[in-house]
Amino acid sequence: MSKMMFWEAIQRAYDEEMTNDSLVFCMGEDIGVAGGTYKATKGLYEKFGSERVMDTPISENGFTGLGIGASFLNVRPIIEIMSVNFSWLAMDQMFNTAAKVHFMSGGQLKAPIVVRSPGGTAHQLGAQHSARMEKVFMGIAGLRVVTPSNPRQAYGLLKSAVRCDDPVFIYEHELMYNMQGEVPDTEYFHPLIGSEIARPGGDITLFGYNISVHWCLQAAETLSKQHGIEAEVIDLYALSPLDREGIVQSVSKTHRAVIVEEAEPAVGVGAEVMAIINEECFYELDAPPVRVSAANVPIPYNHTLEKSVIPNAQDVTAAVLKVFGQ
Amino acid sequence: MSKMMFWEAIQRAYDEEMTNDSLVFCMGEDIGVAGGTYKATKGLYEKFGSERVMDTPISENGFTGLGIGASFLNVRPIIEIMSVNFSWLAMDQMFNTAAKVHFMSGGQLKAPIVVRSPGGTAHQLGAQHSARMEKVFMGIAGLRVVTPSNPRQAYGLLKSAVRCDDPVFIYEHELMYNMQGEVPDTEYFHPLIGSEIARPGGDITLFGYNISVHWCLQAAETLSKQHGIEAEVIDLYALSPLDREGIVQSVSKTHRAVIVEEAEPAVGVGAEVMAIINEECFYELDAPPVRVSAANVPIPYNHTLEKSVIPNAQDVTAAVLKVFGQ
Amino acid sequence: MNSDVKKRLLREMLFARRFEERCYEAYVERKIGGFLHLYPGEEACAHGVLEAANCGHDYVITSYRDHVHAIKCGVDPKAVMAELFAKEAGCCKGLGGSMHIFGVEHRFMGGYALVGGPFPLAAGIAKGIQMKKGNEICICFLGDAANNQGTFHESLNMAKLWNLPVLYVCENNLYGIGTRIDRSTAVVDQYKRVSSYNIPSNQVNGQDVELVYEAATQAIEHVRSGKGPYFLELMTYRFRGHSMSDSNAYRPKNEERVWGKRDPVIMFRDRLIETGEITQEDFKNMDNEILEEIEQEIIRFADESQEPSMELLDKYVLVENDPYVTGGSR
Amino acid sequence: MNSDVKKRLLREMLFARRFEERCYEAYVERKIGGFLHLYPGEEACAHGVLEAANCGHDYVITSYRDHVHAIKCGVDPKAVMAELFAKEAGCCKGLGGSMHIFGVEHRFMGGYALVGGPFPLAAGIAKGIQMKKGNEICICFLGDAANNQGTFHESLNMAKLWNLPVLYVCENNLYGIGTRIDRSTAVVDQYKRVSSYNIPSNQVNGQDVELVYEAATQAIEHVRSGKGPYFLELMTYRFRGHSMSDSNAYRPKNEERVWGKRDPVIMFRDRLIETGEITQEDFKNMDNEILEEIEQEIIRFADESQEPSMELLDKYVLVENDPYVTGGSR
Ligand SMILES: Cc1ncc(C[n+]2csc(CCOP(=O)(O)OP(=O)(O)O)c2C)c(N)n1
Ligand SMILES: Cc1ncc(C[n+]2csc(CCOP(=O)(O)OP(=O)(O)O)c2C)c(N)n1
Ligand SMILES: [Mg+2]
Ligand SMILES: [Mg+2]
Repeated sequence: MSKMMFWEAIQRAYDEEMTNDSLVFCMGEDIGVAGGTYKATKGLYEKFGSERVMDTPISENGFTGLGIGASFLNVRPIIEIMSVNFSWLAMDQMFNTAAKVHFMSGGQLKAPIVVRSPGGTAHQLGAQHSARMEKVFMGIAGLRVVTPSNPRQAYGLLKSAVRCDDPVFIYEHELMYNMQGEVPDTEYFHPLIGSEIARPGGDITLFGYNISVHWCLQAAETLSKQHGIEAEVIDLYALSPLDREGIVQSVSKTHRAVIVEEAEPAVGVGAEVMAIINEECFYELDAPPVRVSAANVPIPYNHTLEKSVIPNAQDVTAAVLKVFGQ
Repeated sequence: MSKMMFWEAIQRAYDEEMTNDSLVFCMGEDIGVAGGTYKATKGLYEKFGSERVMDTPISENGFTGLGIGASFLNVRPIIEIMSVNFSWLAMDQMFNTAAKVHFMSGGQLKAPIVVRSPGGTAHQLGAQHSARMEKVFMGIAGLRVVTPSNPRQAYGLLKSAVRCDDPVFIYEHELMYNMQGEVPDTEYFHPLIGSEIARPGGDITLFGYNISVHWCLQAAETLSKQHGIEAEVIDLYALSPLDREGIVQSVSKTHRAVIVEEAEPAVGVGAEVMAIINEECFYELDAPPVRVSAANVPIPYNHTLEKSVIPNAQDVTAAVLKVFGQ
Repeated sequence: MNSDVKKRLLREMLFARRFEERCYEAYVERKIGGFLHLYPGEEACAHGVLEAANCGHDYVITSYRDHVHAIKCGVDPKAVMAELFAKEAGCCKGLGGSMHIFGVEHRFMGGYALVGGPFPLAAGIAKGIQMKKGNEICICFLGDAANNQGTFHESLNMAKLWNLPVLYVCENNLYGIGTRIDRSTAVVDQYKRVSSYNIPSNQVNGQDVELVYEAATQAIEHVRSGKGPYFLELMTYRFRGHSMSDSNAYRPKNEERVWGKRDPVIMFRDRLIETGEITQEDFKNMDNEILEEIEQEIIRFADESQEPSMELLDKYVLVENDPYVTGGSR
Repeated sequence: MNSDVKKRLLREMLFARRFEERCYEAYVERKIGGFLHLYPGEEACAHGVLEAANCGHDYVITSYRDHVHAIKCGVDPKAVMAELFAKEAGCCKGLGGSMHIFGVEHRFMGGYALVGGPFPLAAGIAKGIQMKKGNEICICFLGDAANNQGTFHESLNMAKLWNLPVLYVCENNLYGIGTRIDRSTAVVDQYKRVSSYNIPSNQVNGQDVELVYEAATQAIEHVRSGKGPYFLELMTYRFRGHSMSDSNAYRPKNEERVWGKRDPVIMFRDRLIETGEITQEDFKNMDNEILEEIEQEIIRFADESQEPSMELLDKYVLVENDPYVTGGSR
């Protein structure tokens, strides 16, 4: 194990996969000569050249579709969409082609693309650069969606995604690229399904993914130290398909659940986890599950307002205390 | 009251609104000279001319954006996206511009567009023409989403949508354009929020919208006649925002809920209604709420397979009986 | 083109015509469902271009109007018809349908229903060829109206920028459903539009299979020799409505009459009769053979094939048993 | 252009330069957050074009690099700076930020952060003008790299097809963030690309405000007279990084040096000194006045303004109290 930053972990996965297989290539806006907005592709252009590290025109639907077409030949593109806000432009190719071609060709074609994209609310980027769109990717059959909460996952999920024959969307968080964490020294492939217990506990389950795992962990500390409540934190790194079993297992133990998401509440991860709990272990519940979500507004530029609409650890703590009637 | 078909009701709303205000115009592929794929714009080209009834190039993001720009001048476009499957191409303008411009301009600009689009699974149209995307439109702040289940709503919702200052997305069902129904003879504006009790009942609530309302009504008949169960059917014609109050009121009375949706289950209407019930009236429940959804697959071409993946009235009946332990 | 090739081509085109006409009937009989887009009138386009290509080696991709392209690429017409009949013996096991014919073993990469969708896919296939250092090319057939989709612009720019081996063939039949080209498109000569990407182009009569073949031969030579993308515009006309639900009411009868006289099958037949390469009788026999084959072999096969099993549904949503899904190694 | 106008223009351009430089400092001081895209080096573009337009009457729309355009349209620089400082007195009440400056009362229709987003919006504004039978035009400023977005293609086609009164101005600064134009674009002369839409176009030196003014005058005359859209390409260069987080490392120093000598403010100053319209001293005084105004009025105003109230959050998600939401009548 050695410590590295989130972006370094991603860069390592690129480097290893591109070294391992000469048919892996990557593309995106400014990923090559400029090294990538968040440095995730740093040094690759120099090492692998312009044919395999492609700076693309600003043509999101076009280059995503191009990557999908290449993947039909079992060439493996890792497509970066510079910000998830721009992915709206590429949805047509992602959903109309990548998510459906294997099925509609009767199994003849596969579209083993990886699309990586940073999203979430960062530092005052305003309404058009602060989308949290995980839910949009999760609702349509045919696409895997994963989202790393630490460098180890960022590394291992990307590696598995590249080798997996399904189209995989990896949702990263703009605020996390400089986060440090342990990554195995030897090659590691993270599963694309399942969930992880980020912190064990018996009193209540906190479900998070990506950045909200950290809010949950922080809240769990506070709850333990100040309130004697031991929260279990479940890291839902796989958003589609969600880990029904893992969800049920934890809730069957703790009998209480809070789901924490960075997005507006409607038709989101919170709702889906609640639905799964209702379907699978309703009678295990000692209290109604609760979701902690963003306010239902576009993201304001002003810093104070921006912070106020996005949940944080305090909101999670408060929600838990409320569940316990405190 | 007189009977008319669904498409006629829409056409009447167009006609009245375009007659009432010379700044209302409509655009879309083949809506003019050809009269519209589902006849919803029949005769308008002849009556209002090519400046106000515009056949567009196949440029979904472009013409949606064009409509939004026009709406900045308080000109009122009714944009038809020929099939909701193609709306993926226009999501950028709908969500990055229309849903955010009022907010990010500090209230200076409004984007009073109406976008109408037929969706759902029809007759063997295959994987790329059978999307059910209501959930995609419901999750992002700044856009109203409504969906008519009968000609009266189709007429009244379109009229209100045209006059409302918000961007409104109207989701219609491809199978319903020839459905007959009563429409008031006098001008009628349907609310863009709320829900309707399509059938009163005290034993269980069935939530539907658009086509699934009809499956619910059919199931309710069977349940009443064959099982002595009186189901209340709630028509959620407003999908965003959803009618929390209406949902709670009915469930507080019936203590049981089944939500019926045509889409894959993940992060859908079913999940959201269940979340609302959990949040608002969990302790009123006598049984866990249940969702009846499509199978999590792209839509197959084969008729038998196609039908098997989409819910129907029998599935609803079966789900209800299961709730009652039968 | 030698005489044998010409005769084979004529037969293929006639077969395509009869195949499509039979689809029409089968649709009326409700054996075929969904949207059905037929090719009569445009046969010289697919046949002229693909005759010049190396079918089975070169990659081909197109829109929903795809039966004839698939067959010319080598997909068994029985498997195409069975697909239209939604049977398990269909080339996509009954999951695809008319708009989604695939024949990947013949490098027919499919029919797609989103207008403009194949533009970037074709560029991507060409990128794949480039990375594998193959000498294949990718040929993308699409309609005139598709060129107004943003993907056209984005893809052609990238194809040129990266020197990709892709041939774009525009089947310009003057209409996108019911909208005539000049009502949707500022510049109606499509071959002129690609000057924006510095892509060489040509426009030819798409009703004359020999002219198409010649132009395509040049175009393919250009692309295969590593000179990058090429754009070929073929002027053509569809003899039927856009799809089965289309009445064609928007087209002037006179226009239909004029183009009706430019029937690619009849024109080619008459030419071969004129040069003495075939007789009227040969043609008649050929036609009868074809009709017989379609009825006795193809339709029968499709009719008798089984419905796909329900198990198929879960098989192809995601790939089955991929080891990396669980983080394991292969 | 008479001498007074020239002097005013010089002052405006110098003001724009100083305003942007002060933004840079304020960003470093963490008074401004988010993404900040500055305009130094490109001042002659916005000023030349908008001087030729009828600001406050004509509609203007642009990208995230929008402060200077807004100010030239008539938006109070104090309200712009307050917006950047995220204050309630900001033109968007602190909700928008640098990339989203709006001044609708001056018909400045906003800055947008999605590259290519304004192309169709501008065509739509022009459509609105056309429906209202106004004699305004819409002017859309966008960068060179934006032209590779599908919306460019779709919008220009529609603009021509429907003869919309829109002027597209391409500020070609040779880069899209760190990617040089020839690495993203097959045809680097942007004015040539619009031949695909049969739209008239011109390319001029974007560093010379008088040349820009002349070309824009012709272009605007064309559009306003009902002849449809026009495309004007201005060759320019940004003196700073793409945004504050950009090091500019990808640009050859020599290129920066050459373009640095084509400073639009300095060039214009020198010309006016040469013709005797101003003296070096006049310029110095002008500059001092500007610096003083920025510091004492604009920055102070922004600094002293209040934070927006929390109530704003719910106010503009949807329109408040729209009667049709409840089906009522107005
Ligand atoms: C993205 C998208 N928009 C619209 C449609 C509906 N549609 C299907 S075919 C068609 C016309 C296409 O015309 P053209 O490209 O000329 O091809 P043709 O059918 O004439 O061969 C349209 C508008 C679609 N399938 N996909
Ligand atoms: C749809 C979309 N894709 C990508 C980006 C990221 N991005 C912001 S500015 C920019 C470069 C734009 O260059 P250009 O159009 O030449 O304008 P300039 O900044 O040079 O004025 C890119 C890629 C974006 N904001 N939106
Ligand atoms: Mg056509
Ligand atoms: Mg630029």
